Parts: sequence; structure tokens; C-alpha cells
Amino acid sequence: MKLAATYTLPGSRDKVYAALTDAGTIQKCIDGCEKLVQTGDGAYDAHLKIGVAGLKGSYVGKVQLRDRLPPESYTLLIEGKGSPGFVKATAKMQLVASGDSTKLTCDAEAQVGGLIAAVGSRLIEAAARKMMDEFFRKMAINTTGSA
Amino acid sequence: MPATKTKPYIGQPLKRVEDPRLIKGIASYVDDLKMPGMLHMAILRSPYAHAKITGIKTTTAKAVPGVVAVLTGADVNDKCGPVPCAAAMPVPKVPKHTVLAGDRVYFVGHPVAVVVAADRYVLRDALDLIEVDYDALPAIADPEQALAKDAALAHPDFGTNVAYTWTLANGDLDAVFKAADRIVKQKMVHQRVTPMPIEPRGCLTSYHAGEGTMTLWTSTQVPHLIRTLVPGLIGIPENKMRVVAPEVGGGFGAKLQIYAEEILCCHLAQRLAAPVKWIESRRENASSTIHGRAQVGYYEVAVKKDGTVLAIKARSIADLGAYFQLLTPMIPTLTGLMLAGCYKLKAVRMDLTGVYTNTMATDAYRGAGRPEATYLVERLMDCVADELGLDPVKVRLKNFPKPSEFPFTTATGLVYDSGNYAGALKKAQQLAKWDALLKQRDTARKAGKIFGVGLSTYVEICALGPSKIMPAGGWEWGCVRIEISGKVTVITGTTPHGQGQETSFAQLVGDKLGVPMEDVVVLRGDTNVAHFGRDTYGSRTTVVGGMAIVMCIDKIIEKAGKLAAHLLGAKKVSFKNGTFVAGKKSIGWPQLAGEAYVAKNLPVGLEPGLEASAFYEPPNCTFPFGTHIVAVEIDRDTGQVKIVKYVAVDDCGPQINPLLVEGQVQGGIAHSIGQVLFERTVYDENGQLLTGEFMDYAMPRAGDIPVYIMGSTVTPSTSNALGIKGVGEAGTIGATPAIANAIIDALSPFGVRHLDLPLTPEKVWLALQKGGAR
Amino acid sequence: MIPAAFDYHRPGTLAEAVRLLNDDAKVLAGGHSLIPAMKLRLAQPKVIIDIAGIGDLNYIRERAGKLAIGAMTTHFDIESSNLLAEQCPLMTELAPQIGDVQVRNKGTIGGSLVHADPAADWPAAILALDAELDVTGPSGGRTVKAKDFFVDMLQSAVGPNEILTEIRVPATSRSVAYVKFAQKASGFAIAGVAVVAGKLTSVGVTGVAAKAYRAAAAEAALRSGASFSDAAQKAADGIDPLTDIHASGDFRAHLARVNTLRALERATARR
Amino acid sequence: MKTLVSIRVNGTSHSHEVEPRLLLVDFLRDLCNLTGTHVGCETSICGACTVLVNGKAMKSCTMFAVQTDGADVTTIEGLARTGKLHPVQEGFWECHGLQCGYCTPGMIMSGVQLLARNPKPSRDEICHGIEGNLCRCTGYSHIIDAIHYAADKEGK
Repeated sequence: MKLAATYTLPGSRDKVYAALTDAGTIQKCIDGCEKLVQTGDGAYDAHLKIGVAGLKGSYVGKVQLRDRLPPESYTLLIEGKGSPGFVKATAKMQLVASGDSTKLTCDAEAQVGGLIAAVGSRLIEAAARKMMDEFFRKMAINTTGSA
Repeated sequence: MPATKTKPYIGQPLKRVEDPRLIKGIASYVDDLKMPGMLHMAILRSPYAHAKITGIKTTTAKAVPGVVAVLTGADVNDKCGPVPCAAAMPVPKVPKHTVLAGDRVYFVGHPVAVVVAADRYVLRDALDLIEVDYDALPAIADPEQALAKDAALAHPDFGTNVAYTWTLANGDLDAVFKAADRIVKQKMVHQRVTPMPIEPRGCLTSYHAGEGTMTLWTSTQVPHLIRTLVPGLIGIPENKMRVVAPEVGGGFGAKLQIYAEEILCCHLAQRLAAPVKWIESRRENASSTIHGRAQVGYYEVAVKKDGTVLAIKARSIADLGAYFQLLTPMIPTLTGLMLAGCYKLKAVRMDLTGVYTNTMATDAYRGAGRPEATYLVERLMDCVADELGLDPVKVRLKNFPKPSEFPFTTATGLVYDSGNYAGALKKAQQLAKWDALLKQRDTARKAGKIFGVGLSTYVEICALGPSKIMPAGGWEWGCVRIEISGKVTVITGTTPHGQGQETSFAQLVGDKLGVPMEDVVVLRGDTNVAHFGRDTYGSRTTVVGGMAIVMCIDKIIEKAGKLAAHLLGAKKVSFKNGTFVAGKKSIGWPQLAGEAYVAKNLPVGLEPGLEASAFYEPPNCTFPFGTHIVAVEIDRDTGQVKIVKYVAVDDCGPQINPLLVEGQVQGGIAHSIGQVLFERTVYDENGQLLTGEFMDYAMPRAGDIPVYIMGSTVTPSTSNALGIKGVGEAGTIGATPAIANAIIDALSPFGVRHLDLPLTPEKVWLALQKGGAR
Repeated sequence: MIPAAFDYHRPGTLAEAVRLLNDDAKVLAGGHSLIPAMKLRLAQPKVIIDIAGIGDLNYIRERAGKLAIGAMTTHFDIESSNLLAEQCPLMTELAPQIGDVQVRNKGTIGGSLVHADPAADWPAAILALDAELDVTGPSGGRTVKAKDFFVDMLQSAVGPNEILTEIRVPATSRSVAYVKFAQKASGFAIAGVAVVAGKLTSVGVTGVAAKAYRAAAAEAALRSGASFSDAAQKAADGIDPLTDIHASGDFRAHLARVNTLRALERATARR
Repeated sequence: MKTLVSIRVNGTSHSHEVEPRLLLVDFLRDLCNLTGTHVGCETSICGACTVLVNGKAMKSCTMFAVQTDGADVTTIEGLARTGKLHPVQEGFWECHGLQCGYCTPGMIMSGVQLLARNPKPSRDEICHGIEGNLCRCTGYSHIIDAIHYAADKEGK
């Protein structure tokens, strides 16, 4: 499953980049991120309770930031597994300054397995898109605050 | 004395003997069985198509109150298994099919750990508490892509996804192709489908430590094959193993198997000293019970301008899955065997490549390789007619062997026993009111409707089969006993599970022995009762099982004749309608049985008792055939197909019970309707199974079924004394190409010559769009 | 398939039910959306509030020119309601197209609506009819308009501590229709279109997008005098259609257009 | 936390302390020992688990036993209680409406429901009436015949 989207976040490229790669901010912006613990340079262990509406699953996973070229680009790797299955996603982020804001292009490729793949195929893409939109909506609120 | 019967049973559409218990809900399927102290088993399965297992933590699961055991591959794989494959095929590298995964998983649904508990609800909770760490590996799910140079490897150790190559070549193909006026080519995909019996699999095992005996009740078509193969896999002598197939809720080949769970369940009963039951969930059934079809083929036919078909060349790729089940690598070779269809060809060639993918194994699903053959041949016949501008009916008629040419040796080397293909075709045309149907098509098209007519003329191979062509014996065993009371007990080594042989065998025995059917009981499915057997698959039961019973009856009548002659004081007796007659004196079964068992007045040298058993070795397979004609109308805007006419004429020789024959054919057609219109097993590019529940795997419902016009012709087989041929798979074999051909005919005005199954509304709609429909 | 354990309550009154609700609790109506999710363990509520014991949630009655339907009314009760057949025939046309007999005998309109499955049938009609939905929570009741009810995929306007109690639909003429293209395996809608034809024709579409919607562009076209077929062409305008193994987004959008035209034609033929 | 559930099944009262998550089908099969009701798909699609709850056909795999506390449930075993087959059962026997028999109890219960509401169904109405039941053996044609047979028989 491929997901591509462009978001405009208020604030300079440096500010946005910093927010996007800050563990505390990431945790705040992921709905249902119960725990995010740094385990190394750009590596985190995460506890997530995510899903759609009443259908939420608990996942334990890893978040990694790779190929970091501040403030231009980075790659976000997310791996999570839980009883409903597993999620593995790679997202390439490109940041371009655009006036007072920063235009961010996200090219993600996600693989979903197990029960959620088997019974949720119809909903997964829409759910993933929704989560992504929600993440950047919250991120925008954050970068506004820090601009 | 029971009333003498006057009317023969054979040939009558009698209602079934087995039905009362089923319609009252008092039959016993495996999940209905309970034993004191019984434990339940559940399997944790891989969510990954391909991954390395880096750790399994079972402590939390083990700590759940009520959990008896949590075991992994390391605990059991050296104690039982592996899962056997009986196909006699040279395959260079075969993965060892351990009952639980070792350090790797190779398909979604691969068993990883097993939990045992007394309570099913507790068991399910514990399953969630096993923690497995996986490192995902690249997976391959598409058989054609599996052959690409840079493809991910299903089994990286093998260095290739190719499991084997196999070639069948007869006749001088190159010369025939050179001499042809035209070569008609078509690629076809036979999509992967899931058998989906409504009863999932399940088993119950009990080990008697004192006797050292193991009993396995399992929802299977093949208790005898299991008893042959499983004892060695669990360390029990063959003669201390009993396998029982209780009531079985549908098989369709999915239960012509020996599965890891059956082996594991036996092992656990012994290990835990308690009866253990396992019942498969539907999701497990979708992911970890065999799938069917899954071939991709590039086909070529060499033809003359007049429609004479000279030769067929096939290059096929068969998707075998990650492991071999009982017959996995052999099934696609059956496609090769039937490549000549019902036509006189000069040459055939099939180059088959079996490939491994990170998917569940494919194996024998209703028809097992033959529906693929009939589909490709019958689609090709339509392609030939299309390219040459000929009538598809005439093309077929031109290439049939005549009835006088039977036994007919095909280009693939099979010897067809008997046939009158043109006869069945003509009868189907009459029933379909062929000319009027074509006129209806013209009228409909003029009115702007999308309407098509199609047919298939099929032949199939049944009554498998002579032992020389079977992996482990193709004979069948039977036993008939006249009890001391005169009642008749029949034991068959076949294992019918819905086909109705408790009835048809009683009809056969009733007629042959001249006893009322009500006095006949047919036993099946228990290896302690039916000591030998090769079970039920390949439309073999009535033919080979029935012939074994006929042999028993002949033996009993011969013996009883001697006793009757002795008792009547005659030199010779004649036998008719259950009575032995010498002059004016006669004697019937109850008296004879009494004398035979009381044994005070037997002729010198005659053994007491009235029982006979027999092994029947079929000299050849049988080759039933027929013609199906279908008309469809397609909704222009939605691509929805509606079957508006369905005519089936099947020739399975003389019919013992026409009602049961009709049921088999209709059931088979329904599987075809599913396969043509919507059924498909979908793995995504990462090997995730997307059709894991009935919510996503579409099967026909009542509203999808047309009103059938059914007919038959009767061309007796020359392979057996009854002349019968078998009918369990005929519907599925004949129907798929007929329905597909009708749809392609409907789409032909839009430039469509072929579409791969299933012909879903979206696919049909897209084809219409491409063809310029508004 | 066995659900995870939960505590069970069967309150006798609405107030008690509301009091029992919290983030870990789920309301059980007919159970035909919730129980499958629980059996798959996609939903693992710790508490189940069975509202079948609340006596006054199962009714269909005429009130103030509208038809009031209790949230616990089953699909079958709606299907077989003479009152609805006469006064709001879209409801009785749609109901028998839901699931199957057994599902309709147990499943409720309220449960289906709150679950807000993007492929459920009722949302199309509820939107097309501009229904009003009464919701009760700890701070009392409120009325939600249909257009505000479907918030997102699987998410309705009913909060975690609220209960849907009543659905009110207007009386309409006979010029209504529901045309559905069903997912073959599950029977859910791939494209279900409900039309209430009149001076201001309304079109509700379900199954196509992440949530059911009013085909605003098509409705606007009709208002400005476009032909049915031209208006129907706009039935999926501005919509991001779902894609799955059963239908691509393009096909879903196409079917939305086809079924809009069919529903418009069928509805107006009944004038 | 267990709850006392009392259900009248085929005229006999069955009371058991059960977990609220116990499915009705498991109550019937495991606690009442009525194994004629089958489990086929577990997701409310196949209808093998169909029983009548207060006269209405429902899928017992998608109900908790607690939901039917106090209800009257009829299973396949309860149809021929007097020893005489129900006309729908008779129809299935006469018309070869079953093969493996696994879907049959559910299918029969749906047939009973259908005829209770519509004594003279057309072919289309029969198909609509059993659309919640899957059969993989018969291809449905004989099942449709069986329900027609029962309708004719009941009509007489």
C-alpha cells in the first residue's frame, strides 16, 4: 500500500524539521501513542493503541529516523506488532520552505499483515490516511506554537 | 420372512437412507464428539508470509489458569511428523514439512505454536499471550513472478523457486505445428480458489496407554490413507491405530489430506495422556487448509483451416505453495493427462514448471487438475472457432472420435473406455432448443442487450484408478455379510461423506441379493470396521467401491448356492430375487443364514458363515463425458452476469440413483458458477491472505443458481461389469468452460476473445468499456 | 472465534445505561456489528452494556408529522412496518436489502447507525431523508441532524458515553428508491444509493467512500434542471472512493453514478 | 463474573451460570448437548448456526447466551418433537435437499422461518429467504425444491 500526501506546516523548515524529529512532539502527535522511549540515536521503542473508532489494537514497535539530512529530508521507519497483526511502514519526508511555512511531502509505503490485513482490507487504506492526516494536523498545531 | 421385493432399486431416484439423522440434527460430526477429560488444542499461526522466528515467549500463556501445555516446534518436531506427501514425482528439493515451524515461517497461517487447555475460551485467551518475534523476509506470492531472475525466494536455501519441471510429449508436435494452417494462442490464468467445505477440519484423538492404541476421529475423506501413513509419524504400530471419519461436512479434496494438526493431535493425546480435540476456525480453514487450481498457462493449438484440431502445446506454471501436502506436485500433471479433451489430436506437449511460493499448498480441489484441462481445451476450441470464423459446435463435432472408435487412445496416452460425445452434444442442443436460443441471442443483441451462448463438451477421468497409476494402491475393498438374522451388513473401504453411497450401495446390494433395502446397512469410515480401503476422491466411490461389493455378492451367492443345493437335496439351484430354487423347492436368505451360522448341516468342506470380502482392482479408469450449454445476459452498466439458461447433459453410464447423480452434477456446477463469477483466493504482493473469511471469499448463494434443464445419455463403461462411470466432479469439470464461453461470447461484439476468471462485474465492465460500450 | 472476556450489564433504564458508560464500555444493541468485531478481537471492550432491557427503545410510531423509530427496532420490524410502508417507503424498501433474514431479525437500526460502517445500508437512507437522531448522554439529550451524524469511517456523532435512542424520518411521497450493488461475499454495499425525489431531490450514497455522503453535486445539478443521467454523472464528485479486493475506487465511483441514475428513474417512476 | 442464564430450549428449561461472553451456539452445543446446531463461518455469514429465538431465525454464533436469557429457543432437534418430521425436514428428505448435511439444520430453520412468514413463496422469495445460508454441496437447486415441497405440503 502506497500513501502519498503533501502537508503545509506553519514555521520555518528548521523549526518544522526539529519538531518532526523530536520524540516528545512525535508522541504528542500520534493519537494513541502511550509510550515512546529513545533507545539510540534516532531510534525509539513505542507502545501504540491505534485503530479506527472502537476497533483499536495494541501494538509494540520501533520507530527509527534514518537518512537524516536536516532540514531537508529524512526517512521514517515504523514497525509494530500486536494481536491484530503487524504494521511496517517506510515514509520518505521532503521539506521545502514556502514563505512562512514549510511544505512537506510524505511518500509512504506500508505493509500490513495478520488479522487486520485479512479482515480489514477495505478499511486499511482509509484508516492509514486518516491517521496520517491526524498526525500532521496535530503537528501543524505544534509548529504554530513554536514558530 | 421379509417381503420379497419386486421392483429393482437400481435406476430409481430413491430418497437417501442417511438423511433422517442429518435432518433431525442428531448426526455426529467430529465437533459433536466429547470424551471425559477431553482437552482442546489451538494453534498459533504466522501472520507473516516469510520471516525468521527470532524468539518465542510462552511463559505468560503457560501461566494462564487452565492451560495444560504450550509447545513450539522445538518441543514437538522431533517427536512427530513430518507431514507426508505421497505423490510419486521426482522433485529435487522438497522442504521438510514439520508439524510446527522451525526457525522460519513460510506462509501466512504456518503453525508456530500449540496451546492445550481444558476450556476453549481459556485456550483462546492464552493464544494471545504467546509472544513471537519475527524478522520479516521478502516473500513471493505470485507463481509467474516467482520465476523472474530477481524474485524473492520462497525457500532461500533452495536457490530457486522452481520445484520441478515435468514434460508430457506424445506425437511429432513440431511437424504437426509446421503442417498447420494456423496456430491459435492464448494465455490463461486458472485462479487460486479455496475449497471451503462448510464444516471446517477438526479431529479428536485418544490414546489408550494400556493397549497402546491410538484412535483418531477426524473430518477426513481418507481415514485409510491416514491409517497407512500416520502411525509411522507418531511412533505407533499400524495395527494399533484406528482412524474414524465420523459424519464429514464436505470435503471437495480439502479433506483428501493428512494435515499437521492431525499428527500433532495424536502426539499430544499420547504426551498429555488425555483425549485432545482440535477444531479449525474458518480463518484457519482459509489460510491453512489446501487451496486449489492456481496454474498459469501459455497455450497453443495447431489447426487446419477447416477446423481440424491437430495438436495442443502447453507451457504451464503451477503454484504449489510453500509446502507439499499429500498430492501437491502431482495435481497439475493431471492437467497434462487430460490435455486432449474429447478430441482426436495428433500430438500434445505440456511443459510444466511447479514453483514454490510463500502461500498455502495447493492440492486436489474438486476435479484436481482436470477442470484446468477442460477449461483450457474448451476455451481454446472457442478461440479456434473465433479465429477461423467457424461455428464452435461444428469445430467440436469435427474433432470428436466416433462411438465406434472406442476404446479410444488419446494423444496423451489414455485409453477412453466408451463415449458418444456427439450424442450428448445433440441431446443438450435439443434440450436447449439450440436454434431458438441462437435466435434469442440475435434478438437480444438487436435490442441492445449483451447476450451470449456458450458450451463445453467435456470428458473426464474418474474411478481412480488402476493401482499402477496411483501413488499407493487404486484398488478398493468391500465386505458383505448376511447376518444370522438375514439382515445384510455391507462394509465399504470407500469413505463417502455426503455423496450418498449408504443409499446407492444399499440399492445395489438389495437388487443383487434380492433383499429389501431396509434390511441392508452400509458401514464406512472406520478402519476398525472397514479393514481396508482407499477412500473417497476422484469420483471413484460408486465405481470401485461398488465393484468390490459386487465381487463380494458374487462370492456369497456362490457359497450360498452350494449350501442351498445341499439343504434342498438338489444338484443344482438357480438364484433369483433372493431365493434359491431347485425344482419346486426353494430357500431364502434368512433360512440359509441361520443354517450357515448354526452350522449343524453344512455340506462337507463348506466353511460356516455367510460373509465375503474382496479387493477390486480396476482394469482402467472410466471416462464420463457430457455437454453443458449456457446462456448469459450481462448488465451493461454494472458488468453483472446473469445465467439465463443452463442445460447439462451428463453421461456417467447407467445411473444407480438418478436423484443422487443430479445432486452431484448440480453441486459441481455451483462450484463452477463460483469459480467463473467470483471465487478467488487473494494473496497481496507481500503474501498476506486477503480472503481469510466468508466475509471476503464469495461463494454462490441460492439466488446465483439458474433453473437447470438436466438430461443424460447412457453409454456404459466397458471397464466394469456395472458399466458405471462416476459423477462427483463432472459438474465442476463441464460447467466452468461452458459458463466462461457464454460470457466471452456475450462480450465478443466488444472485441473480447478471452478474459481470465473470475469474471467479476468490474472485470466485465472494464472489458466492455475497452470495447467501446457506452 | 471467541471474544475476550468482559463485564456485562443489562440496565433497565436509559439513565442507568448512560451512567454505566465509559471509554472502556460498549453498547450492545442487536450485536450484529459489535459481536463479529469482538469475536475477531478487533474490539475488546471491558464492559458491555446490553440495552435490550430498556423497554422503550423498540417502536415505530407517527409523531408530529414524522415517523419516530426507536433505536432498538430491528431491520425486520422496519421491513414489515405498514406505517413506514405507507408514510416513508424508502425505509421498507431498504430494510430487506440488509444482510439476510437472520441478520434482519436481530440487527437494529440504531446499532448499525452508531457503528457507522462505511458500507452499511441505512446511512444512505438516513442522509437522503434528512433524518434527525436523538442521542442521550450524561448531560441529557440532544438531536443530531443526519448530515452531522456520520463523522468518519466507523465513527458516528454518538460519543463514547452516549446512546442513540431515536431516529426520526419525514413522511415522503412514494417517489423514493434504494438501489444497491452488494459485495458478493458479505452483502455489504459497494455502492448503495438512496433517492428521495421531489422538488429538492436528495441522494444519499453508501459503500463508496470512507463514510456515507449526500451527493451534493448531483443534487445541485438536479436543482438546476440537469437531466437524470447528467446529474447522476456527478454522484461521486469530490469523493475519495475506497479501493479493496472487491472493487476499485473507479468502479465504486462508477457504480455510484449508475445506481444514482437507476434510483432516480425508479423513484420518479413511482410518482 | 458469571451470570445465571435460563433459556427454554425446545420446550425444556436450561439454566447455567455462564461467562457473559459465552456464545449462544456454545450454550446450546456444550451445555444443552444439542449438537445439531453447527458452526461454519463464525462471522454471521454461513447460517449453519441458525436457530429460532422466540420464533425468529437468528445466527446463534453472533449472539451471547445472556442476550437470550428468558427466551424460547428452537433448534433443529426441536422441530420433530412429536416424532413426526416438520414439512421442511420432510421436503429436504424427499427432494435430496442435502448431501453432507452440515449446513442442513441451519438451512431448515431458515426454511421454517420463511414459510411461517410466507406460506406460498415464489422461487425468488425462497432464494431471498435462504440468502443467509451457504451450502457448498447441493448447489441449492434441490433445497429450493425442498422448500417448495414443504410449502405445498403445509398448504394442503
